[in-house]
Amino acid sequence: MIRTEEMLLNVGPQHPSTHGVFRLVVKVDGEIIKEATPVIGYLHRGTEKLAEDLQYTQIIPYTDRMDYLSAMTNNYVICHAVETLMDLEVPERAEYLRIIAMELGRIASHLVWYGTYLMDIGTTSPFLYAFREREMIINLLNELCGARLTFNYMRIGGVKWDAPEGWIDKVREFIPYMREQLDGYHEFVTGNEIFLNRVKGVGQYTQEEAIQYSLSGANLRCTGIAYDLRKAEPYSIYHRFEFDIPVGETGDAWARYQCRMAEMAESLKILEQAVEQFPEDGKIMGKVPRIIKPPKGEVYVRIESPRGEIGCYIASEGKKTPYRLKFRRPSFYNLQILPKLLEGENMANLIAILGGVDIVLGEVDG
Amino acid sequence: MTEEQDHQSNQNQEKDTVDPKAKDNIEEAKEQPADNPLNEESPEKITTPSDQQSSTKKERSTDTKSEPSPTEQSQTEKSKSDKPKSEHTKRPRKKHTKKDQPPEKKEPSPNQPILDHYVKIINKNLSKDAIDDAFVNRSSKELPTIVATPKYYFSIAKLLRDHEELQFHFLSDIHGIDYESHMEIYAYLYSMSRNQSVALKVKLDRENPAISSLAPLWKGASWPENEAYDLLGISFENHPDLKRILLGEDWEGYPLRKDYEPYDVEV
Amino acid sequence: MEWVSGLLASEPSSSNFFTYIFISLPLLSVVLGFVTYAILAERKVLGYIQLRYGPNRTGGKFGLLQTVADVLKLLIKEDTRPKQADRPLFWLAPIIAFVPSFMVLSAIPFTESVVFANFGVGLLYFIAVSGLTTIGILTAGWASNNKYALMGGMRSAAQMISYEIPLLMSLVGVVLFSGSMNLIEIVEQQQYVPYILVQPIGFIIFVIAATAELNRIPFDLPEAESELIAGYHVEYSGFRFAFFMLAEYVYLFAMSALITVLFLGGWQPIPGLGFIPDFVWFAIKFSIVVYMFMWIRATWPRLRADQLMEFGWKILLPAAMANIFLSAIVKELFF
Amino acid sequence: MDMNLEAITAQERDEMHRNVFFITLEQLKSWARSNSLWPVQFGLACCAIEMMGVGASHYDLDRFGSIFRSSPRHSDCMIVSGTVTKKMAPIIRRLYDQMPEPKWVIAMGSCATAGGPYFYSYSVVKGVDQVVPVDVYIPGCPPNPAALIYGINKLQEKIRYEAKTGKRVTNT
Repeated sequence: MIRTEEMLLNVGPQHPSTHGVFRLVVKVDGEIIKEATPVIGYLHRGTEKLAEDLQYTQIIPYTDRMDYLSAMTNNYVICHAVETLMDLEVPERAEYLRIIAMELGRIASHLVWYGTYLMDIGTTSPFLYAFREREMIINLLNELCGARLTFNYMRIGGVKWDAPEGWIDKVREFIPYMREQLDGYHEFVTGNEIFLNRVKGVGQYTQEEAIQYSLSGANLRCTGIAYDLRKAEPYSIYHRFEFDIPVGETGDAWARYQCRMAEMAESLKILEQAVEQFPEDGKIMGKVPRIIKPPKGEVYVRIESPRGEIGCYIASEGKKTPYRLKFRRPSFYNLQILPKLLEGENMANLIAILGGVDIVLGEVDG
Repeated sequence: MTEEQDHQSNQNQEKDTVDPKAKDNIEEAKEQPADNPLNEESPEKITTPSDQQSSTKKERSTDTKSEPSPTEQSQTEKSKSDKPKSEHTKRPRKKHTKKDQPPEKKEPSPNQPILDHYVKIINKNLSKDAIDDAFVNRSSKELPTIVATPKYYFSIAKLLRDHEELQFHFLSDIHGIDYESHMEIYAYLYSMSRNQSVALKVKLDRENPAISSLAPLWKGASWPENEAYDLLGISFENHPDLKRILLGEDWEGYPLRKDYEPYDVEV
Repeated sequence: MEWVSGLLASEPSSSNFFTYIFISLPLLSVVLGFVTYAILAERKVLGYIQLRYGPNRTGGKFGLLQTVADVLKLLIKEDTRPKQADRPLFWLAPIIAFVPSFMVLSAIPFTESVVFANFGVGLLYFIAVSGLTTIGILTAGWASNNKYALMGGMRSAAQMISYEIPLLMSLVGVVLFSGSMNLIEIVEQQQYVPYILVQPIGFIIFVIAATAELNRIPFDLPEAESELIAGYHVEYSGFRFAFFMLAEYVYLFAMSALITVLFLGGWQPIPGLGFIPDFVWFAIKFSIVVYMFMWIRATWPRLRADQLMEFGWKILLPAAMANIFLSAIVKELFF
Repeated sequence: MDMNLEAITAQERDEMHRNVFFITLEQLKSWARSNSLWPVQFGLACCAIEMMGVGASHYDLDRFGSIFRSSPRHSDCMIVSGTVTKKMAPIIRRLYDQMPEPKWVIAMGSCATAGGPYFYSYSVVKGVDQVVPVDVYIPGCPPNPAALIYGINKLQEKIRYEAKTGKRVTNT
């Protein structure tokens, strides 16, 4: 009779596969996980408290640093919340610029996910390929707003900068190139037998569980629920674009992989249409008062970020600063299902599952 | 102060008056079955991009932002940024909507009947005094908002989730707010099958904030409630694992409370 | 090689002790030179596959002194030892892992004349001695008193045991055909046809099992950077870590040399190109094998532990056994 | 050979006290150390993404001989890339302690340098230099990958300079 002993294993906060400062306390029996307890808060920076002392425009840069992989979406959610509260109208050109920027950001974010996920699974090259394309997107966005990662591009009622000359053409050229590279990714990874073995049937959950745990984004869609806020509650001008919501069937890591890869293709579709419809000229800032003072009231808006449903709640007292600002951070909600998924899995699957959730710690900890 | 700001502050005052009135107009609203999105607003309709003008949206586009005359100010309260715009320029759209529906004065929110329906169901299934207040939050995309009494908060949430006419299966957000006079829990529920949202609020005593947890209903509520416990000090009863999730157990004070003083202000 | 045998038979004395050292120095320097440049080459090859340059600052355009700097740095780095570690074992583990890697080199014939020990059972010796390294790795994992290291060590032990068997069995075919376990004789048998053509299945099984033995992607579970941080050597710093690193690359050298000898015909030239010296032939074939290992590393994901076991026992082992029967039948019928 | 020993300054004397041979050895050591500066793969926040970008093909940190190692035991320098919170600070200290000597720290980005935009936050440490000694500060929020490469080059320069002259590079 072999006597086995359970041991506690600390995965993180410094661990190559936790994508930041996430810690998992895992009780393992050999390599089998008996129990996993996530510990977060290592990057809790108190954005919400800070925002209570800041004017609305000043909060926008802080949102960049929350989900730093898709900063454009975060910019948008707070602008959208204030615009909803103040009942502002955004000029058409600004909306198109926002959409193009957000969709570029979505692709960039998924590219980082793709790269790091494959790195977790054990192959390093896709990471570098993905970052090559990401670098191009970053260059595009850099040209648009002068920053590589924390854009601070959107303003309440519009955007800060107009597209520089020839920028739209550059985006137009980028779309077919990216399509080609996406095919390359599929060729390189998707058919690989080892990869399929690593992700198929790993971290599986049902539709009911996904809803029960408030999952959103690809984590929800991988179970077959076609729920995308761009379609369900069209915000901005998303209703003008033809695109599909990629859904998985099995609800495992493989379905999540497929969903995200397909989402990149869909984003390219949106980009293509947005670039075609892009208005020749027009204003990029709506009629916005010099000092932004939303009326008293509260507002909750939600939009679709690459990681899921990002929401923004503002309680305003009619002052220059919000009374209470709260973000619904999709990674924070998505991560909750982790202990359930990890139970009974082995160590290697831990990485495959954790990576598949696609978390950004800045967002989890707020 | 610019003119626009004055304009907004007017709106503020107006808002407070509109909601009770809207409540009084229940009967009136019910007489317009075409306006009732319960019957008309199927998810398919919303999701098809060509059909941007579903009934509620049409109503909302009867705005007067571009022609602000004092008499029509009350209607400028409607949310605008989410409103679908037609592919053409602004002008034809305005004509179109004007033709369709002449602007009414102090027209109740299109979501008012929905809210009344919810209130009716809750009152029928629970007690008459389960709901503290119910109004349509017009600044937040016409969101029906229910303020529950602490006693019935959990059962209302359960009803909202389980009732076949409600089916709010998806918990989008739950968080706490510290109004210096009281605390508040704000939960945002969404029904995927009906494409409807509702906000559920509950007011708590600030000195000893405690409320039953929603985690037994939605497992996804577990961490956000922990967060509220951590940052605001609201304790949740029946929570499976209540802990200071972000700051750690040895942290003193609740940072998101308005009277929080960090012990190392000057570092 | 007569005089080597004579030397071995002679009485031990200080003079022949130095002779041993002198004749082994060239080999040692060749191996160390290889290891130095294999690491660099790996970084360069990975770089080119991944659309980047790799080291190009230290030591000229090609970063020729990069590994020298790395090793020198590791040698002068502080040697940390965890407080709770098992002290003697912690010290011993790198040595146990390192020494066998050099011992196996003695059995490999590089050309017809450059061979250090012409065993009758060279093949068996190679496999047997290389198995010892696992003990070093397991010891390292245990002695570090680190959970990740322990897991890495356990994985390594399980993996080595599982893949040693198909590794050996895939060689039985070669032995059947050549009728010898002497590596020189095996090469000489391949004068006209290298065994890769005669034993294709055996070759594939051997390469897979060898990759597993070398702990390289897709079988790098004992290290598994993204899972176990650095696996069994997670607690080792400085030159002890360098030892593990060196052992790994010396094994790469040895295993590639063995594959060259067993399946690619060693120093035997392609018919008609016999004017090229035999060591060049060996080097060319050897480099191709090493490159193949690097190529695999750049492109494949890692297997999971249970899949690894399944693959070893359920696929590789039956395939290797089938290969033996097939080889026996072919040998009986056609040769 | 006639040497005017009285005329030399204290600084020169100090220089002479250090043996010529050892200076060369020190320089050799510093050459090795500076050319193989392995940072520990450890990302905190937004800057970590730019740090990943440095490792990727466009910027390719491998050119300078720096490869990311996951274990602090194998690494020589720590790039603190992002906001250091009060909960995280003890862990950074522990990581630093786990690294074998000689070791260096690069504070990447304004958060790690001084708290950055989160200076007024209740849970953020105002600069990682309150926890571990920092050698190179890189400004930016987040710094461009090229800036990080510049910072690493500066650190290499510093290592060589210290070995050559025997002086410590400090900001005091």
